[in-house]
Amino acid sequence: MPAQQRRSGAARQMLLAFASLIALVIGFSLASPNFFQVSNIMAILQATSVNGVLAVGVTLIIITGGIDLSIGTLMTFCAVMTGVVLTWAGMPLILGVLTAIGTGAACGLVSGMFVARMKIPPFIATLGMMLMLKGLSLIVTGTKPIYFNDTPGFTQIAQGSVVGALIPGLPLPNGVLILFLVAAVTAWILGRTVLGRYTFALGSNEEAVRLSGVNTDAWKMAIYALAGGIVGIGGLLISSRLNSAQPALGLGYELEAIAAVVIGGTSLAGGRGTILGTLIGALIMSVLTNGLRVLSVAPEWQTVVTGAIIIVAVYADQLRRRKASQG
Amino acid sequence: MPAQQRRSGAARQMLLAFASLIALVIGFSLASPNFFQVSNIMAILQATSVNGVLAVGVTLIIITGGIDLSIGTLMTFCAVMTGVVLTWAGMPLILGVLTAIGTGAACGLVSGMFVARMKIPPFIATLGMMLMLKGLSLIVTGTKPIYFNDTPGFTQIAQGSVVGALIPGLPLPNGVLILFLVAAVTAWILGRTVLGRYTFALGSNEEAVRLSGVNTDAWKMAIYALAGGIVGIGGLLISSRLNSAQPALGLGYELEAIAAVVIGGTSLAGGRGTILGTLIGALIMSVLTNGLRVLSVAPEWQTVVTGAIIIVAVYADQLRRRKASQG
Amino acid sequence: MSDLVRMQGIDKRFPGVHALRAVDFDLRAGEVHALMGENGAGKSTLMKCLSGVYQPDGGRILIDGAAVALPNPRAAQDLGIGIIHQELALMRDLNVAQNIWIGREPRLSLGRIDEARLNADAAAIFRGMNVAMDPRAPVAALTIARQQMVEIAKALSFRSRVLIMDEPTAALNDSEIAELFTIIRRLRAEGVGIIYISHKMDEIRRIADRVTVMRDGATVGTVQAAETPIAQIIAMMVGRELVDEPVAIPDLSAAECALELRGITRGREVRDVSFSLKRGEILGFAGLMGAGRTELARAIFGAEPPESGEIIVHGRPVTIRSPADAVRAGIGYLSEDRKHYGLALGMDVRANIALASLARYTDRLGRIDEQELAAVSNRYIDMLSIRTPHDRQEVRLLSGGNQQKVVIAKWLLRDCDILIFDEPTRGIDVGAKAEIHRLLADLAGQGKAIIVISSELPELLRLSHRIAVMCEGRLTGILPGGASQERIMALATRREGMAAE
Amino acid sequence: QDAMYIPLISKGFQHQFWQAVKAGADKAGEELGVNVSFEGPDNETQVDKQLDMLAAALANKPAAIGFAALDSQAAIPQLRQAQEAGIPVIAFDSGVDSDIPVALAATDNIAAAAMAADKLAELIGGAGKVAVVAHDQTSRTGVDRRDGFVNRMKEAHPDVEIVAIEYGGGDHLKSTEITKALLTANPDLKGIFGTNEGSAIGVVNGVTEAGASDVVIVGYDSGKAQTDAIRDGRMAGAITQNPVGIGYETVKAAVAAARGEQVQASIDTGFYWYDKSNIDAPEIAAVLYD
Ligand SMILES: Nc1ncnc2c1ncn2[C@@H]1O[C@H](COP(=O)(O)OP(=O)(O)OP(=O)(O)O)[C@@H](O)[C@H]1O
Ligand SMILES: Nc1ncnc2c1ncn2[C@@H]1O[C@H](COP(=O)(O)OP(=O)(O)OP(=O)(O)O)[C@@H](O)[C@H]1O
Ligand SMILES: [Mg+2]
Ligand SMILES: [Mg+2]
Repeated sequence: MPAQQRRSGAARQMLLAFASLIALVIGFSLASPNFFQVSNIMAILQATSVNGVLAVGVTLIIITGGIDLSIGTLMTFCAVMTGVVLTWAGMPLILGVLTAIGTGAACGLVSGMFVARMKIPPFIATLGMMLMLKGLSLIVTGTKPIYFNDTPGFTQIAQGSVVGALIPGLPLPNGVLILFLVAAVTAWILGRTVLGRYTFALGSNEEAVRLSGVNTDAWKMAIYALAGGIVGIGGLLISSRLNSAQPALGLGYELEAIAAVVIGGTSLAGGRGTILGTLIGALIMSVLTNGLRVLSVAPEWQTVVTGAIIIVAVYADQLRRRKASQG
Repeated sequence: MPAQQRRSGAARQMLLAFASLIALVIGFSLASPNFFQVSNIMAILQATSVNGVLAVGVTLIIITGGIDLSIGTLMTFCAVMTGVVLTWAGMPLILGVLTAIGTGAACGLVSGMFVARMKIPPFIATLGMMLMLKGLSLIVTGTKPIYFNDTPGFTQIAQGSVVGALIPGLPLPNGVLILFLVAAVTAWILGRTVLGRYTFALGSNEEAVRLSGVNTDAWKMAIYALAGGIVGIGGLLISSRLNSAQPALGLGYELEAIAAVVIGGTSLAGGRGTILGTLIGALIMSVLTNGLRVLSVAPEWQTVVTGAIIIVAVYADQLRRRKASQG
Repeated sequence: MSDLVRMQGIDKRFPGVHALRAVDFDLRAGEVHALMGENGAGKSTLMKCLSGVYQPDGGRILIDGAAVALPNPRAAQDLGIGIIHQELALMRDLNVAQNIWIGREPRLSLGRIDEARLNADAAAIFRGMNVAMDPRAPVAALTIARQQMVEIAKALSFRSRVLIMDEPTAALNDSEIAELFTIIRRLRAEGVGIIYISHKMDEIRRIADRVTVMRDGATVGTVQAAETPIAQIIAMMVGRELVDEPVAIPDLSAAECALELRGITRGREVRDVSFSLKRGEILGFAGLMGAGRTELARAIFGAEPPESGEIIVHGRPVTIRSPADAVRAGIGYLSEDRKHYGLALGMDVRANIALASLARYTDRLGRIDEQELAAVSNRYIDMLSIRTPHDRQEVRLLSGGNQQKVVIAKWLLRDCDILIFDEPTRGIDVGAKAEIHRLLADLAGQGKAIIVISSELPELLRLSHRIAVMCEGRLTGILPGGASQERIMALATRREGMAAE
Repeated sequence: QDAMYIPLISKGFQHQFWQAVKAGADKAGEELGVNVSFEGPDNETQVDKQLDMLAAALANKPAAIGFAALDSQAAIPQLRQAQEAGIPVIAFDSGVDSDIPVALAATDNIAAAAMAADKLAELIGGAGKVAVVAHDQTSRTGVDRRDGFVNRMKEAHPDVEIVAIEYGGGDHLKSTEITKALLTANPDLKGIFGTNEGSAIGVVNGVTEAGASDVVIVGYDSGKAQTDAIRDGRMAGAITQNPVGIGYETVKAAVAAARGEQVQASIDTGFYWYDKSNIDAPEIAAVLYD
């Protein structure tokens, strides 16, 4: 049965995509007995949550053939605005959540407008946004962190564990749950909805889409706004983890998120990519960082080894795919 | 006469490309009497030298459709190796210069091999290189800076002024002279030689070049090596300015250099770009930073304004080009 | 005459496709050997094996009687095998001369390129081809037809002993084809062996010595061109006889006006064009290369909105600033450049067919009804006999002609009232072409208004109810269907200065 | 029996200052026969990276932990986790808003910067324009040193005007460019304070490149470039902390706490002003590092 064969082939394919990740996990488990333990696995997942959410957001933009350098500082700006609403204005928690997502979506829309309407290359448009948002976060907060001590339950957003309450012994932090939720919804949007279809189509051949009578500008702006909203969730997660909005944070997070996306097999040229791949990419990065730390590798060697393993992991993936496309 | 017309049209075009830069200079000159003075202009040029050289190097790679995230840390690694050769081994100056360029070229070649032979996406290959080189600089130096106190004349490389000795009143630092030299030679390579031709061709349609029987892999590696060598010159300049090789420096310089390239009108999609544009882009960035500081704008507002002006400058350029292509 | 090339038992598989099954083919020096077959028969694949792009899974290739290995394009070039690929393989950011000599630049010292000689050599080739072309023009600014000219010039520059031409004339019009044939005859006289692929049947008679027909990845047979009736070749290709139906011009005097243009102007390419089109009418557009037909179509469609003039759809003036406006007004446009303007090559057949009509298959949550889409796209795959393993195959893996059919399917599915087809049958085989002609006639029968731009006069004559002719951006006249070729050519060459006379 | 394992989670590791802390920690580790590891994020904004490091350190079940908090609150949940697991925490360099750490080994950055203000005011004759090239706008040390300097100036030296505060991220080259721009904007600048090693060296470079040799420079921390600049007079003097002492005392306290001994809650490792006159004095030479 060709359909079934295709399906099982896809499953094998998917499993193989995990190969680098699994190899890393096995390697570290053998090297240190402290690595493969529930608490450490939870720590790794928790460490993935913020970067993972950012990476999921930027995956959308990269699939359109764009790039977003502003996600790191946008995350911070969303956290800051949440702090303003919750701590300074004393609003209820739910409004804080909406502020984070709304701020992200609004800023994403602005980036999208720069790119789609004003035809500014995404690299420049989002570089400008990155700088503006970085400055704005410092201006709004007066360069001091905003703490969420007056909002009970705020730290529960990322640090609590709904799963742990239901299944004792599996203290999965809510932050990770939210990451999986965001990833699942985004994957659904990409795979099943018009928005997702246009995301791929824009990255594949924008001019052909425009000449099909699609209002490409509007769709592109929608995609940037959606990505911004997801980054807003990232801002919520990080401020919940730190119980504060740190205005100087954020620079450099964009590179890490983009790296996770590319390690996950999404092409910077646009047109192809998966959320699952991005998740795996983000996990590879966290496992690597955590594992090397657990092994107490000297920090300067950690960077060297991380660099080398990233290259090897992507190379292995490359070989696997080349074989798959031939066989 | 059509030929003449074309020439004068090109000249006008070129002048217009400077428009954003000139507008900035005029604006700052009006805003502060301290801005447009020989010493400050020299300071701006000097501030452009390192970033300018890096940007020229990475322009080559971006024209091939690639990207290089390792230039910042590679610059540092070249500086470190120069320190090893000059200060630790006590070799003569000229060997230090060769070491800087040679180290850069060798590392560039390795990146090129990752990209061309192993088909690792440039983003990942150079991200890996960036991390590895960052760690290596720390390891080689034992995280301590290497000083060039024992190499007389080393600081003259960037800080001396051959021009100033010949023409009093024009204290153009050697670093700037070197930047112009590097830019001129690179522009010549791009415009007149086979290597330059293949740089554009690879970025335009690599598969077509390959189908034409060109050994694309070898040429790509050569281009990455050349870019690496240029980055090595950047390493020489920065260590001469600081009279030391600072092993922890370098991260973040790549983004600034890439930004200069893109502001200068080179497309990240590859196939088109000019060295002159890159120089203008780098100058726009330095003028902006210097001008805002001279105006004593608050640092957090400096970032905001920088972001906004970058977007506006590129947008203005965009409009100009669109008009030019229509008229 | 000895065999220059002999390919024996060539086999090639792609995932899900057995593209070549033990194909035999031979070429002699000093002959033009036509390779024919339906879309997806395996012609291009066979030629890619011969030019070192693909490695065959089985069989062998002999040059001058000796078995050779062709691991890469360079090896083939070194053996004197040159190829013009079906899909243009140009570097769009480089200029014409740079494209032609890529990899073989004349060098001075220090790795410098002798730019003057490069340009002079390129200019010489174009002179030999009798084509006016500025060697310094950037390729991205050229129309498809002129890009094709560059490809031909590039192939000629190799001075190969074996020259493969994979649909070189798909984008050319009659006078350019005539020029190309002059070149081919000259090369043949010089002893070059030429493999010629085309879907234009009339060309076979004019140029080919022998014809080899392929079907479903296998050779059907090789015949002498001069002795074999075209009908027989077609029968070999499609496995049945085709009958040409002459155009029946319907009486449209009562039909309402679907589209009217008044004084549409855009730059120098489209100047003051006015005409009207009725429901149920097929209006053909003839003209020489660069006459401005494509520009006119793009202006109507809003791809590059007109600077002045009025567009009236179904009696109501509409403003069209973008393709989205045009599609909303019920206008569809099939571009002549499928690769750049028609297809999302990395996406699958189904997604491409649905690209213009997604809204119709989407619920309020934005979910796409994949099941419905699968059914619809399979219907079009059957209707246009698109050769693809399944509707989830990436379009870039289809043969050129099948890609073209996917674009057609996209616009058929969109169901516009007014359809503009720019070179709709480019690269499409005879059988499918007849199918598409019937389809266009049917669409007109259902009351749609259709504009067909084609560089093939016979096609226009077979299809059009009226024929509009353009020259240098102006509409020089509209002739009734079935007008003589002479009258069309007269209008197509009536320049502005002459018009004043 | 396995040697005790004590990880130190610092604010950084690439800078000279942190390397000196590490040297002190390693020295104590050797003397006391314990395994010490030392780690910190790339820059002082990466609060969450530090938390991840803390998590990884806890996974290794250490005997005690040394922690230099980037944010006074963010790490409290993790520290509580350590407390529950019976792992004592020693804070160093900066404390946290919690009583979990059993000790804090640190320098009073505010007082140290105030001393720099006094010295600079004295050196320029009690009046004139000065500027600050700080290394960070938000990190604890950056803020404390800036504020310590600025507030002291305002209180004790009303005739000294602080015309600008710029931030160079501790990057030598950026601080150089900033200094040159400062000198352009304020040709009558009399003195500049650089708040860490990179900033101070940048100021020296900038002043040298601009040829403004009469500008008085006061620095912070040590390192060869700074001691050289002080020796040849390009820099008037600098504040140094005792980073080696911080590292040493942290590990010492950690070992004691892990053994269940009582430890002193506040360990002030002190700071010193040094200039040409006392740079070779034994008590100063002991706290300087190259
Ligand atoms: N790289 C590839 N991967 C998968 N299938 C391929 C690939 N290249 C070609 N095919 C398939 O091989 C078959 C033969 O294609 P080919 O391009 O040789 O046809 P063709 O005879 O040249 O057709 P046309 O007249 O339309 O150009 C087609 O079914 C096509 O889909
Ligand atoms: N001989 C030529 N010289 C220069 N430019 C040309 C030439 N032929 C075509 N062009 C370009 O083509 C454009 C108009 O061609 P257009 O594609 O609209 O014509 P067409 O009638 O559709 O011809 P084609 O058969 O090539 O598609 C003009 O913008 C012009 O720049
Ligand atoms: Mg073909
Ligand atoms: Mg046309």
